[in-house]
Amino acid sequence: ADAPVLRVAYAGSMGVVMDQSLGPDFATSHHASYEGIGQGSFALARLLAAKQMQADVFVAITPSPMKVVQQAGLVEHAVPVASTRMVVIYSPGSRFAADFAAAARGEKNWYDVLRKPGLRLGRTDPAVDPQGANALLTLQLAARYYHQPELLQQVAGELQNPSQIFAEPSLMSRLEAGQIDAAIGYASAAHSHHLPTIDLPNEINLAQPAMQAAWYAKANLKLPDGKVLTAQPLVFYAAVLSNAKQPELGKDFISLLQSAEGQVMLRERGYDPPHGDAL
Amino acid sequence: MTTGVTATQRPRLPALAAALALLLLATPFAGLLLVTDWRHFAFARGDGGAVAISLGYSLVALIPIVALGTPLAWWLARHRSRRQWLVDALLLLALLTPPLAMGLLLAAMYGPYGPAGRLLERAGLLLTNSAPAFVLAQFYAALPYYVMAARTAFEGVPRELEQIALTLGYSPWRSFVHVSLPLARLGLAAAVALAWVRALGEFGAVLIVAYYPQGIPVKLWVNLQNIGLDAVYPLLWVFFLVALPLPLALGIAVRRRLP
Amino acid sequence: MTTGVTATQRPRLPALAAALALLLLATPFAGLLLVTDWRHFAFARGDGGAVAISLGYSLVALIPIVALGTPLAWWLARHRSRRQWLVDALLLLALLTPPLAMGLLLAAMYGPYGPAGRLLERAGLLLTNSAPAFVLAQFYAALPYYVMAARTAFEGVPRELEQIALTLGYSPWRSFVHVSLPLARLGLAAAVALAWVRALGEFGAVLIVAYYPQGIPVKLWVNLQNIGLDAVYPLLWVFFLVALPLPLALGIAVRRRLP
Amino acid sequence: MRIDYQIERPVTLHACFDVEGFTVLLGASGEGKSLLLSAIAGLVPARGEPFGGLPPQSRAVGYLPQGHALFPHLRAWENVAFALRGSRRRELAMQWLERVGMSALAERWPNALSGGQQQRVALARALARRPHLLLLDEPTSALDPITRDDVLAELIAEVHEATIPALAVSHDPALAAVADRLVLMHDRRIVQVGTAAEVHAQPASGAVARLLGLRNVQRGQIVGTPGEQRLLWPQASATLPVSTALPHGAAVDWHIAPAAVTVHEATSAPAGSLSATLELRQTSAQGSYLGMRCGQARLWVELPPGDALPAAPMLSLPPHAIRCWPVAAQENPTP
Amino acid sequence: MRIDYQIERPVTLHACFDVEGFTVLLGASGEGKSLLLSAIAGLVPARGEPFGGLPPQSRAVGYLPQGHALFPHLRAWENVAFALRGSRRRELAMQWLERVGMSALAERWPNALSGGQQQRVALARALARRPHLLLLDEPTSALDPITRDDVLAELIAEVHEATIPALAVSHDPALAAVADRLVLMHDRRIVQVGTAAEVHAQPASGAVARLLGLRNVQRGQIVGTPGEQRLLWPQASATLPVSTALPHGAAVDWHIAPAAVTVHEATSAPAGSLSATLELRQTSAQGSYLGMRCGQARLWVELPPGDALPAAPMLSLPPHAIRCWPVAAQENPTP
Ligand SMILES: Nc1ncnc2c1ncn2[C@@H]1O[C@H](COP(=O)(O)OP(=O)(O)OP(=O)(O)O)[C@@H](O)[C@H]1O
Ligand SMILES: Nc1ncnc2c1ncn2[C@@H]1O[C@H](COP(=O)(O)OP(=O)(O)OP(=O)(O)O)[C@@H](O)[C@H]1O
Ligand SMILES: [Mg+2]
Ligand SMILES: [Mg+2]
Repeated sequence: ADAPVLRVAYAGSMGVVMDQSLGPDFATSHHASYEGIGQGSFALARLLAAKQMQADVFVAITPSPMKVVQQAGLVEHAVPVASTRMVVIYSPGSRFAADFAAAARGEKNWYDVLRKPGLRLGRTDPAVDPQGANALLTLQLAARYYHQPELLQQVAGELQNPSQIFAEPSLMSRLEAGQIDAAIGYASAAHSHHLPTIDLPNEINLAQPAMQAAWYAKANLKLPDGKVLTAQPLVFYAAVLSNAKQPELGKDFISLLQSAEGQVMLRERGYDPPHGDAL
Repeated sequence: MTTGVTATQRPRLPALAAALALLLLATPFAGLLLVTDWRHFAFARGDGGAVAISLGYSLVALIPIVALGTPLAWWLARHRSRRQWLVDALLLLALLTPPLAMGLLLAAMYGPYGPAGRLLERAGLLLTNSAPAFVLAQFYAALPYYVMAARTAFEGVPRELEQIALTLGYSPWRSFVHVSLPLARLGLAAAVALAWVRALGEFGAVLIVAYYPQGIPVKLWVNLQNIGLDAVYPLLWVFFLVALPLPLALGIAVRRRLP
Repeated sequence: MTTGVTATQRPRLPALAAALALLLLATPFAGLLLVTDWRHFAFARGDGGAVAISLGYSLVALIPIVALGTPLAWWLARHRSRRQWLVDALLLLALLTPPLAMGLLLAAMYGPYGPAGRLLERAGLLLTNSAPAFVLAQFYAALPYYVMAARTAFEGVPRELEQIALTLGYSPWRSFVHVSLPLARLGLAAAVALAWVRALGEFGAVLIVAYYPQGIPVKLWVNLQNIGLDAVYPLLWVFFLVALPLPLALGIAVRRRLP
Repeated sequence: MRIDYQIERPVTLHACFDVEGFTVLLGASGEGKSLLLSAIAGLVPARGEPFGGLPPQSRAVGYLPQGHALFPHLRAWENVAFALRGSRRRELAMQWLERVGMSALAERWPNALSGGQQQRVALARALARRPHLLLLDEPTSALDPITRDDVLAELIAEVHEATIPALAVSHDPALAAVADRLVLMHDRRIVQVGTAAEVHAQPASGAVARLLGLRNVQRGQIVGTPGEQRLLWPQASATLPVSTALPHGAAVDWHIAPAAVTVHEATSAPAGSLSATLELRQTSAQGSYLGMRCGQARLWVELPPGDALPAAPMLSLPPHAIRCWPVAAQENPTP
Repeated sequence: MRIDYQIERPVTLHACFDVEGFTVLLGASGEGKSLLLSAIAGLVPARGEPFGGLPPQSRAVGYLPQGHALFPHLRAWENVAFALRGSRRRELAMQWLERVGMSALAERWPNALSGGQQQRVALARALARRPHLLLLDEPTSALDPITRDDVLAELIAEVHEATIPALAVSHDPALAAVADRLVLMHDRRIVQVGTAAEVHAQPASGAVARLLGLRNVQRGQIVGTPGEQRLLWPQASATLPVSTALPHGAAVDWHIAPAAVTVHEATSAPAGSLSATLELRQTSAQGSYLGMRCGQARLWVELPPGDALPAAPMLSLPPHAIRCWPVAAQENPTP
């Protein structure tokens, strides 16, 4: 208990890699104890900004949550540490599993499967969860990419279609339990939950900052409440918080994330290498 | 009736403890007073809808809770059988299950591919992200509390009075309505108040089972992520404002009518 | 004592309703039986620690809950004052606040930047992600339930018997211990059971105030996020297994000793 | 109406007798009287007639339980009106309260009534139902003599006018005195039934005599054969001349009326008189009794009006005034 | 011990009298007797001596409330031992239970006891504390005559041996008869105090006479001046010769003992006799009373032993046997 405690607030989907690989590894090498707090990136950002929560390191997906913390003056500098991409995740127990498997092998169009009548698609709330916003943007880009102008509307319905939107834990557990057939989400999350996926082309998977201007910037949607969704590369950024209790350990932890050793662990857990610049 | 005399001799320590308990209870709400930004008090889009949904569906949920919970509480209070501990355990299980886990279990049973959900869906009742799903989660969140409290209330009714009502020609049912219910009314009012606040305040199970329609607890969570704490506190105030009158009035009404 | 005779005449509808209530209560747990993967029943890393933390700290939390809640419940049951509705309202507020919001308020007051938190921190008591913070969240989650239930229990104790104890030379305190407490024991046992399950099962407030030390509800959440449902169900079973005995034994013991 | 009930729990009890008009059941404390009433009302499992097997709500009884058991959430008149229906409920209830002298307090809650007032409301409630059988558990135990007599007059008028048989449990001699019929219970059995006059004229046993409130019921033993019998009175270490048909050695309960004992000055006392000392004096509306100590025993004596107690009193008990009942071997006082 | 209590709520009541030995308080139902006892025990706000201003737990009283109020969670002996401390608790409690004849049921829960058994346990509990003042609210109301006499004997022995003054509220003539002192309450005041013999010899008013259980207390009015006074008895539409010192027109309560009324055959009745019809007959341990109807009124008559009632009875009321009390204008029966 005398060991210094490093607290890492991280985007909830990173639980496995943080709590089972990086955290324990860091704890042993630095004779510190590690405490990871995994919740939605925006929830964490708001709580940190309001000083309702205290942590040393914040790891978030997409730049927006990090900007919330930056505006609160808690972060000066955030570095990219990993990235992921949008994929179609499906439930192996779904009655459409065979169709999805075929699509994964390239024998069918994934968007045709998603359009099958009776298929239950899940996604998270685009208003509060970047993953949900990105699901819509992916569909929008796909519509353009595959020349299927009605695709977004056909697959997702309304932008905040009540029958598709679930809270993040609900979405993943329903997929696992076979309560919904498919979702559009992060490859890393699917990897943690051992769910089969269908890879999407780079043009629509939001993984490549290089394609930001050329492709991703073409996607934008306006939610009924006026909020505008724009595509942001799916990069995980990490930063030491200015009110950290253990700033040194925090820096070391970010170094670990960036190190070759850390990158190996991230890759093993289904993450892609970081892209793009620091914030 | 306070016996004036004893009041002066009341031991200090318990009074202090009670005062401390009150103080501690009040602290978070004093905090809320402080942290609310009264000058920029404003509501987020959809807050009004959340209030309506929470109040409306909680009232709806109270109906099956009271209708099914009361007979069960009565039965538990009046019958002692060998296997009663099983029912006790079931009640406690339901009380114990963390809301999140309850939500997962409800999704597993009543979800579209769940054993109960499939049947109900064929009957046209979709128990995911729908009004019935919302009520279902509230029902499960509040029922065990209601049953526990109502059972204690019924256990306090002297059996002799119920029997006297029978000897006066009342059927067990009328005796229940005219004797047991009024005599248990203090505890039953508390039970209804408890069910009401549980149903209204339920977050975990509702989050899993019915992200939509969005009641106040889920809306608080959405506001937090979407806008930040400034959008949480105003909604919380409104929540208190609209949720309190019913149980408060219930308690006052029932206590006033005490002979 | 059932009067044999009436049993046969019991009206159908209420019995059906009670049975339906039981059935509905049992459904999610039947579901749990079905969805648990018994062949690959395994625990996640840290599950054992979560069990120990939940049980240990819940027991600790029970101490202030009972110590402060009992006098308050007693006072509420025995004194009627004009301003009592304020206390009622405060209790209801505490019951009503969604756990998540309660967590936010607690963080606002007792967090490192909160008014109470700053003072306490200077006194060396850190109320964020610490054992005291965990107990604090449980205390707030369970206290109002305990007070509500204990108050109803005390309201059921005939004042006359307390007064008789006084005339027999008992001080109000001893009369409380030897008459009021034993006579209210059914309701108090229910109140303690309620407090126990509330404290153990609390998720929302704990999630904000004390993600660490990690008790079972938060661990369920972490398991769900990190591993998935397969890691949730085994922990839930263990949770039930370790959490049930106390309230169950309490209820049975208290009922058995009924004359 | 014939009552025939057999109870197994919590105590075994069998009672079979007729209820006619106002019938009073006498029995010692703990004998099972209340148990019997609640069994007839259907509140305790039992076999018997009338109402055998019916649930309580189908038994047309008016039951006044020993503890009154008023409904605390209903006002006095609402308690009385509980079993009444229709628009005249209140009016009828007020009439009943009037008859028991409680109409002025009709709006009170039960907890604002005195013990006797509660008892009267409970009685009115039992009567208001116009039952086929009234079961009254000590209906006047909390009432002073005046109120009791008023209430009793109304009760008996109702019983006779409406010809509702009433079974009342009581220890009150005033109630027993107005009964059409007395039923005596001892050792969990009915031991005697009859009008008050019959039972007082011929109590069936010493236990009955005691239950009737007779003073001077004592234990003794018959010595000698008829003709030259004497009664051994161990408590007073004395023997008295008697004449009975009982055999030698029979254990008996015996009784002599206080007025039948004659008091003599020591000098002029007849042979066989017992010496006694004055222990206490009791004065009541019925006259004055002297409690005289004879050895270990107390004998009550009623002096003729105007007579004074001599300085050294000797008591003589005329043999013809002594009544003896054999005591059955298994007969024990109930706990 | 002097009792002087002033109560304001729920009813106004002032009582001032001495308690000596076994004192019995008589009063009509609802008079305020229970209220007075609980005020002395400190359970109702009141001013007065002794114990004035002390909290209930500091008042060394042994209080038996009207409803027994046993602790349902304690066995019979535990109830008795409630106020006892030390290792001999159980032993002492058992001794007390023995004295009230309840030792065999010491292990029972209160709800498994009959009414009278509960009453005896509650009495033992009040006594066991060895208080400085016993407050007994109808201590024998649920007891049959035998049990009552046994319990009373123990109670009085204890009161006298330990010299604990006891104040008992009762309607029971048997209790009043053994009292060292009677206190009579009427219209929320103490109206007479004295030994049983004194009070019976000279009841202070018609209300007292009624409380004592005297039969034939009637309302009337004095007509004419002393010397040639007559008593107007409106209920019987009759006037009777009397001799009192009361002025013409005075409203009175009057009384005649049932044994003092003489019965005549119509043919041989003295002038001024009242014609009457037999309404009912009461038989009790104290003898047989005839309830005779005279107009609207009922007059109780006790025939000399052996006499039979004539076919057309005429009643004569000897003037010297009639006792009259003036009725105060404001005097009303309490509700
Ligand atoms: N639950 C029980 N277990 C054992 N014995 C019981 C129980 N309940 C009652 N009894 C016994 O049954 C007997 C009859 O009780 P009951 O109340 O009928 O007496 P009672 O004749 O009405 O006496 P009282 O005149 O004192 O009211 C009593 O001796 C009592 O102790
Ligand atoms: N809360 C109250 N409000 C108004 N009047 C009350 C209240 N409580 C008691 N009383 C009245 O006070 C009077 C005295 O009551 P108390 O119980 O002392 O009578 P009591 O003399 O013991 O009569 P009983 O012989 O019938 O037991 C009664 O007339 C009763 O109606
Ligand atoms: Mg009885
Ligand atoms: Mg009284």
